[in-house]
Amino acid sequence: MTLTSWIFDIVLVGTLVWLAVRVLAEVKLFKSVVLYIAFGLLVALAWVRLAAPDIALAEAAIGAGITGALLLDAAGHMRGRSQPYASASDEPSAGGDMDA
Amino acid sequence: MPRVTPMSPAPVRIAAAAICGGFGVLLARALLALPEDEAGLAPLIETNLEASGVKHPITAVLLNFRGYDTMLEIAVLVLATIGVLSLTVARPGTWAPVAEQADPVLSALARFLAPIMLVVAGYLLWAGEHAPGGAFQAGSVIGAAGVLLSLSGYARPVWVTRFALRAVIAGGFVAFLGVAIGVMSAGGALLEYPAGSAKTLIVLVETLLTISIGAILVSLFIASASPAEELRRRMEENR
Amino acid sequence: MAEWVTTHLPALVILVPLTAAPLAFLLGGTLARPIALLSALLSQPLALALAFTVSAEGGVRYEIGGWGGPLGIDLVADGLAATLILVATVVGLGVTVYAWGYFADRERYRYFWPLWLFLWASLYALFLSGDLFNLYVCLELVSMAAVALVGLSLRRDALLAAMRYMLAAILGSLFYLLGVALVYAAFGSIDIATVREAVRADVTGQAAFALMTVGLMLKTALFPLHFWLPPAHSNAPSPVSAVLSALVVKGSFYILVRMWVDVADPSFVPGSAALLGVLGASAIVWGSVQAMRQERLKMLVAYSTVAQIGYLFLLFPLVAGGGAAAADAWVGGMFHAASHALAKAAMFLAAGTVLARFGHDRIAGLGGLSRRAPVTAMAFALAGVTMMGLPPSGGFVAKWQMIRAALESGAWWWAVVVVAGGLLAAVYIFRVVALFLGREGAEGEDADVDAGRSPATMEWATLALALAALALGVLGQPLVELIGVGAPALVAGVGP
Amino acid sequence: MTTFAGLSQTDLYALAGAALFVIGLYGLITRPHLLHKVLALNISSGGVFLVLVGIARRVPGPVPDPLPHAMVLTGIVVTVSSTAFALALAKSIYTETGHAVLEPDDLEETGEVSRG
Repeated sequence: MTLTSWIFDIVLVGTLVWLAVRVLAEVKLFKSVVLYIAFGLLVALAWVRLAAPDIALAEAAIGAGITGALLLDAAGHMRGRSQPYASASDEPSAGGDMDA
Repeated sequence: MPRVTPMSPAPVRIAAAAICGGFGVLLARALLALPEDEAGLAPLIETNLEASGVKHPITAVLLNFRGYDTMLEIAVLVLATIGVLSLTVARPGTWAPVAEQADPVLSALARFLAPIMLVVAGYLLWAGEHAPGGAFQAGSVIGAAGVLLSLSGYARPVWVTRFALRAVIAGGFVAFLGVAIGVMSAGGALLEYPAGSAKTLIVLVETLLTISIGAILVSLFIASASPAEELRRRMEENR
Repeated sequence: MAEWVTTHLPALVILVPLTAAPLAFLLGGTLARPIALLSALLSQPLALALAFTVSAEGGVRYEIGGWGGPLGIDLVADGLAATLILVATVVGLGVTVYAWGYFADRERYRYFWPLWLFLWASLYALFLSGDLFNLYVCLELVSMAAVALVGLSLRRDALLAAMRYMLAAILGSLFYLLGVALVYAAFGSIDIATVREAVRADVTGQAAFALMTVGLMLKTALFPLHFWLPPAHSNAPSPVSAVLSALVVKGSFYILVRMWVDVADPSFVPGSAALLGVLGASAIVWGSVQAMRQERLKMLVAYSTVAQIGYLFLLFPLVAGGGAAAADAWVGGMFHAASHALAKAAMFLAAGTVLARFGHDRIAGLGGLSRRAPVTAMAFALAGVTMMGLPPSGGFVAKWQMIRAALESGAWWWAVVVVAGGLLAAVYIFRVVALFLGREGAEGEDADVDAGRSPATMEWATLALALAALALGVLGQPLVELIGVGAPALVAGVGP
Repeated sequence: MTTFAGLSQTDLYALAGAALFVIGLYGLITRPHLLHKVLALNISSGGVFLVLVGIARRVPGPVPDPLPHAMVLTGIVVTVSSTAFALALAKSIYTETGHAVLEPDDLEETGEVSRG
């Protein structure tokens, strides 16, 4: 195991943790979801690093692909009209009275 | 109008941080205390690989040694789909395509990618016997292809009748169950493949599972993405 | 044929509802109900046969796939598993018969049957599983089916309760799975029999047990992790509430018992038994006090479940010392699980009949129920007898054994908790029963809304379960013996 | 296995898994929005899977232990099922209450938000 691969591992792991924090700290739903999909792709990379190609394949297709699609759909659904909670988060200017 | 705080109040956050910190320390200590180079069950799996009927150890574990886990896991998938259906509308033909007007770029992309993905899935299924791949991976690629198609408006014609839909969802599980019980008539235990036919049966089960996992993942997506208006209308009908 | 059935008995117990479930889903509509009933009826002789086989042979092991643990997955039945399977089978039949009438012509509840059969099958699978990771899959099956059933009515409160339950259940599973991962890392196996031989109290092993325990406590709704239970159990359709309170919480409790009594013993993590006991005692007090304060019958019954779960956890400090006291506590704890399952199912079903008939379950509006719905009121009162632990009910035998165990081991304070819990239960149950026996409620308008007599299947299934709970006290000796068959070394000391 | 500052590659990923697990746990408790809660659980399960695969890597030799890999594959499928169902529930809740939180009544009572 060379120094380069060590640095790669540490950067990968660091990015994963940082992305996880970002996903949950992000106020806007869509941003959270997009960050999560990026997180999923990096996790797939981690599986490759850990010599787990089977899991990497499944993760890329399921974790990032289908879960991502489901999450995007849900985020879109919840951002629709009269959504005070998310709209307050998504639109910094207005409260919940946007479509009153 | 005050903005909504997207976080819990400070006391909750402090308590949560304390709890999480505690678990973090517990976990870290446990992981660092592990003996280096513990073999686990890997040697045992290696020894029995020959008898499993396949050459790829992960496939051997999933489809033979611990095939029962896999069977129950397909049941989890079926259950989740029934759960999603129970929340949405399962009337025949009421599922609108997710995109009302398909984006031309997206649909061109889907038309281009979907066949390739099917080929990839076929390859993964075939490779699973001796290399990374197998029903899960192949099924999820089919699922992803289906999601792509449904996003570009191609999925609707698939869901013709309610029975066809249910058959697609439960079919893979029922077939797996059928094989699991069927081999009992040959004198073995549940899921005990008769000597010599293990490989054939595993390939059969894997093929069924690939189709079924793919179909379930697509229907999970389509069913859960069914329009909110439908749900709302149904709520009102029930009042 | 008979020989074939005997050979495959543990597998067949699971396979009957597991096959019926997808069939009920596939064929749907009018066929779902008969399929469920057929499955329920087939399960009865199979569960009985399993209990007899376990008694005769001291335990049963079935190697799925013919591999045998630790490579493959084994189904294992000892007295404990056979007892819980028997209980699940009886409660399951009662609930199925009840639901036959309850969901008679409600198209939108058509998913009840496949979900319920899946839940039933996964409970059997859980009780029989001899593998820690397989238990994780079973837990997920149980949770997924249970959550879907809670949300079935699509009412706003039911949806919210289902969501809360779902989040708690997934989190619980993750904690459990993390524990399983550490067990595998530390002891090199996830087969329970192999882990039992290899287990040792090092840092990793203890952390594994701690994580699994937290996850399972969350799933069992042990105070203070019970927050999800009252809304879920009270907002679910009543047959579902019955199953959740009677059986589902016992699924995760069963794994806790396997871990702390069978695989290891409470000394594995110093202080764990006392901690679980204290949480159990707190649950008894907190749940009972909350039950007294409820205005809706189903909420009262749900909080009563929080309290009754507390008794189950007194098992751990009581068996910790081993010997005769542990053997008594073992019988007491498991007997409590059985009698609570029967009685609590009856209570929720009775509440469901009330709700279906009068359109509400406000306790204040249920005065004089014993004249309007005598069978249901009677069933509730009889179930209450078990819940309070009065003789001759099964609840009495359970509490008696626990008190004996506490006194034998010199830990009299647990006996005080048991007695106090019974008194508290008496307060909230007498309050309801007294109303039932009293005059028509003050809320005149409610008396007018009456959908008429409920289907006989509902009323009599409820009464049958309540009577079964009562009968356990008189005719429970075979069950006491079954519980002791192949009992873990810690509690196999001197028989009661 | 080469180590760096006393840590092996296995340890590194397993510890990252532990970190992800608690980050998810923290998010689950503190973020009220249901979508965030579902995301938090997904992150936590990613953490558990990393721990498992990290453990699988401890086997001597280049080929990792296949058993934890099989467990993770099962876990991934279970997770996507429960995510799909949880999201469907969350959307129904949103449709019913206009909010995607567990306690929509509190939001309205405290006057923090008003419905449009």
